[in-house]
Amino acid sequence: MTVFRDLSQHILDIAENSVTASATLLHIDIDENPVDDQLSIAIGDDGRGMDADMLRHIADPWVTTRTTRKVGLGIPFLKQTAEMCGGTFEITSALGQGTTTRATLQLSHIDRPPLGDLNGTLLCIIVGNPMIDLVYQHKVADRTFVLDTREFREILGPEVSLSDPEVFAFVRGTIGEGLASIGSEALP
Amino acid sequence: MEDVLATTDGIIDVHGADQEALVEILREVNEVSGHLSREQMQRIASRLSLPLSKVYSVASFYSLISLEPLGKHVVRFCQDAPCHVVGGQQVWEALEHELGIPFGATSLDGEWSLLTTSCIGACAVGPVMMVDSDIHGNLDPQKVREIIARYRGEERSGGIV
Amino acid sequence: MKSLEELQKIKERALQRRKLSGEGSRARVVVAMGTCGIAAGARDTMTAILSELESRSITDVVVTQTGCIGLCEFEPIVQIQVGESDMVTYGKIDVGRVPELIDGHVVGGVPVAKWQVRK
Amino acid sequence: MAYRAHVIISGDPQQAQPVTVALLDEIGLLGLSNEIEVLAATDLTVATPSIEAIVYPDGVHYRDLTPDNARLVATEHLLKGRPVQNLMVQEQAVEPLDEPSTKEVRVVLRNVGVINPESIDDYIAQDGYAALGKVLTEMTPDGVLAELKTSALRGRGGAGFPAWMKWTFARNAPGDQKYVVCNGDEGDPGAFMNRRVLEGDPHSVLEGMAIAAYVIGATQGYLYVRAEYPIAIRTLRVAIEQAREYGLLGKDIFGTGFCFDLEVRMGAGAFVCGEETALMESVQGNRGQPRTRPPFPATSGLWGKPTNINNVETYANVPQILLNGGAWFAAMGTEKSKGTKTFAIAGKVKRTGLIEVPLGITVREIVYDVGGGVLNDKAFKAVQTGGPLGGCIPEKHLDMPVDYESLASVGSAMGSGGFIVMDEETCMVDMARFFMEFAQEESCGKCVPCRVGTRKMLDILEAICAGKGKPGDIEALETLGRSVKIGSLCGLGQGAPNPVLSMIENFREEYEAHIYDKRCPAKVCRALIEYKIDPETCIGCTRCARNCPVNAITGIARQPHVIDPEICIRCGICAQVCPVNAVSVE
Repeated sequence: MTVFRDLSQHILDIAENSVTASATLLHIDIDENPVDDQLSIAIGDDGRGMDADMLRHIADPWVTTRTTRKVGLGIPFLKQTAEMCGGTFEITSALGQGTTTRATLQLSHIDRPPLGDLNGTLLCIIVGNPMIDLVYQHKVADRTFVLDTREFREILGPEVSLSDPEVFAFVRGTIGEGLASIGSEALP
Repeated sequence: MEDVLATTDGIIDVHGADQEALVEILREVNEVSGHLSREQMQRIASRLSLPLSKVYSVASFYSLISLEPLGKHVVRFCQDAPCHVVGGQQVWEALEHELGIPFGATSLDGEWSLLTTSCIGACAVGPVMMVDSDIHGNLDPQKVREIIARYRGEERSGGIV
Repeated sequence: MKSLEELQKIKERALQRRKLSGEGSRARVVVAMGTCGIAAGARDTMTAILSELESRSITDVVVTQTGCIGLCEFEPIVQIQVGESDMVTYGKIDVGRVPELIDGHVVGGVPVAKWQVRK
Repeated sequence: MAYRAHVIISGDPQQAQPVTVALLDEIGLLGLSNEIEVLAATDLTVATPSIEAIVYPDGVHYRDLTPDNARLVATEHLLKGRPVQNLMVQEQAVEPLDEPSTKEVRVVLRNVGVINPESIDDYIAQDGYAALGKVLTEMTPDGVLAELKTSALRGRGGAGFPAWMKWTFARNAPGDQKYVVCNGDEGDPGAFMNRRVLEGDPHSVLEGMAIAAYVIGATQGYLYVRAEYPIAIRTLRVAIEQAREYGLLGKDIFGTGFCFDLEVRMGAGAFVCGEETALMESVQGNRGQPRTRPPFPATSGLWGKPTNINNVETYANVPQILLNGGAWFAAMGTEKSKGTKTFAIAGKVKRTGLIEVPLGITVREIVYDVGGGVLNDKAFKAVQTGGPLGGCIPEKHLDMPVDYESLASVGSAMGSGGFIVMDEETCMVDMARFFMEFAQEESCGKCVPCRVGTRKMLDILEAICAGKGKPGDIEALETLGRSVKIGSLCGLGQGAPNPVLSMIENFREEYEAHIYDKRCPAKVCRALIEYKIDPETCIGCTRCARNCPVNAITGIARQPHVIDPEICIRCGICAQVCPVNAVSVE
């Protein structure tokens, strides 16, 4: 069991990489597929991206672009968890076009951490990074829930920030209802 | 299925959804619904942010927590030395004979589960067994037949015999 | 179901409040969300901060994130800056300590020394 | 409110509970609830294992009560005033519920069966919480430690570690938060003293823990009780609630600023959780697997904080030691093992039940004077002390004093006080197999020597009992036993081989008879015995044939019958039902 207790902490950590890569649009796709018994997670951004050489070593914990400490653990942790649960891990990236991180896990694997507090993760991404838009799609079998913060920004305009208490409560409620409506394992 | 998970959620709320309460939660869920199903374990794992393997490893460690459904009546015969010394063996055989199932099994009609328990502290009146939560002491093959009949009788006439 | 119309009404109310008090953002709260922070529970700290502000209906505080600032040992880390005074860095702010921190520094304006971390 | 009559019900609480409930219900139906008070006092030694009650002031003593006839007593006697004759104990004089035999001295058990366990007033009337008051208002922690050192009280859980030393380690260990834990797991088969103390006098344990908390500087305590003791748990929760109401638990106790609160935590069926570090793992929500030591719990226990863990009986002694002084306690017992110890006598003895005797009493005195001698006056063979991790004491050690050192010197152990008497009809190989099966089943699996070693030893013992023993088995058991003892992390692994090693040492010839002669001297091991019908005495009544569960007996009516050894499962029913004792066992 790695240092993260649920998968939504992994997702938040990978999303932070996109923030540092000064992305403006973030895609998060989750698919809980009981038929194929597979849970797939994809996080794509339009950030700086990486060159081929960097891409080759990115899964090495000692490789990081940050200056504040000598290790980059986010990606290796997700890779370890995915492969520990009979799944796969893959990163594709190109300079200037952004990066996409894909992980799959066996849905019913006994060691698979739960999705956990997905609502909290999405809120932190949305509210904590006003300059980034998030398109979130979550499928459970044949039911889907989509959230696109661009719709919110259109209505709110530049004057009202997403961390305004009433807006925050609205977003939390929307995510909660969405997750419950598709019957996701994640906590509403 | 929904209400089983609802009761599980209720118990988690009482004890708090953190890892320290795992043993208490598992014991109480097992007590309320007779056994611990995979769905209930997954719900507990999800609420406590734990992988299913951790919940399964703790649940399978403790003997009072059953991972399979048990019979309507659960007989737990004390298999420890003090009861053994005063004739536990004959009572053991009488139970298997009377219920028609070996120890550790549940009858096909789901009526009876015949399990063992370690010492329940009633050695002064050994051999001892528990049927559901009632304790019966000073057992011998004859008394076993009477007690089982009473519980069976209870079924047919629906009242206390 | 939450609807976009509802969001529209919330916007108007927020703008209305803005005109009344004419407040810009009075304070900034930054939560360190590096790998080490997340592992130490920074996500729950941040949602707790947002809920605390919501319950006190404080609307003039901006809550944002930052990456790892190198103080991994003190995670979860929260930095608070009120008005023009300098930024104060706090360590080990778990969900339990959020109410007192918000009450003390954000509402009361007085930094809570006992959790302060020398940066 | 003035009651016109009191009914005191006694007997094993787990059996007495349904009777009490039925009686109270009936009294309610009859509208007598405010006239008749029902007290459930737990009885000590259950000489006649029935549920008894005495109605005061009439002094009428009932026995063999069941939920149904208890209702009859309520309507006939309590309402109409006509005692129910056929339920009354014949002699009119009211003899006390339990008469402690001369050798017994009750310290921990003094209130059990005397006070109503669910009334804190009853406990206070027996100068309960006076010790806590004295400690908090007049004594310093060091003063309490000095008193405890004078008393030389040793841990009653089985290890016998001096209590004052354990408390001193926890007191000196640095830590902002410390814990006091009571070990009420009592998984030892044959041990039920903790149950009776928790059910009969819970406050003595709470008071002892509060004193320990004051000494080591803890504010939170946990009572870990096994789930197989539902009544003890309920009684404890009532006691804690009442103690809080009286301000004896919680904040600012006795106005001294000392705060201490308690929570009950339940086990879930794992003997190994009686081991202190496994217990802590269980409280923290994990598998009950012991931790490596050091660090010891006193420095790093629950959630890594300094923790003091003692047995129920150890804590229950503390209040009286502080009230009567350490010297009073040290006056009892032997030079190294001071004070009294509870023992649960079970097995082939006339008077089974719970006793409390000064340490240093001899085995013979316990078996014959207090225990009333071997059942049906059969020949004494041995006593198992220390439960599945202890050893057996044969006849030649009957006059040995019972204390920590002496028991250890003969390869046995004090344990929590289990005392199982075995007579000539007990087979020492079968018993060893039985204890090994228990230890193997309860092994938590963490250490390979214990997990695999106990399995190997059990296989050998089962083979011997099944008549498949082979030369070298005894030596194999001895070498395996030593490696399991050395290689195991906790008391379970270190103790599991003790029973078989001590039985080999004292009854080697029985093992040899099983292996070489394929004979079970005590006629217990099924594969090694044969049931035969003596043609002379058999009168051909066919009763044995009719009762045989596997139809192994053939014969025509009024002709001698024959048992087919191939089919016979040696259950012994034919011998039981034969009117002329024609069935013999070789």
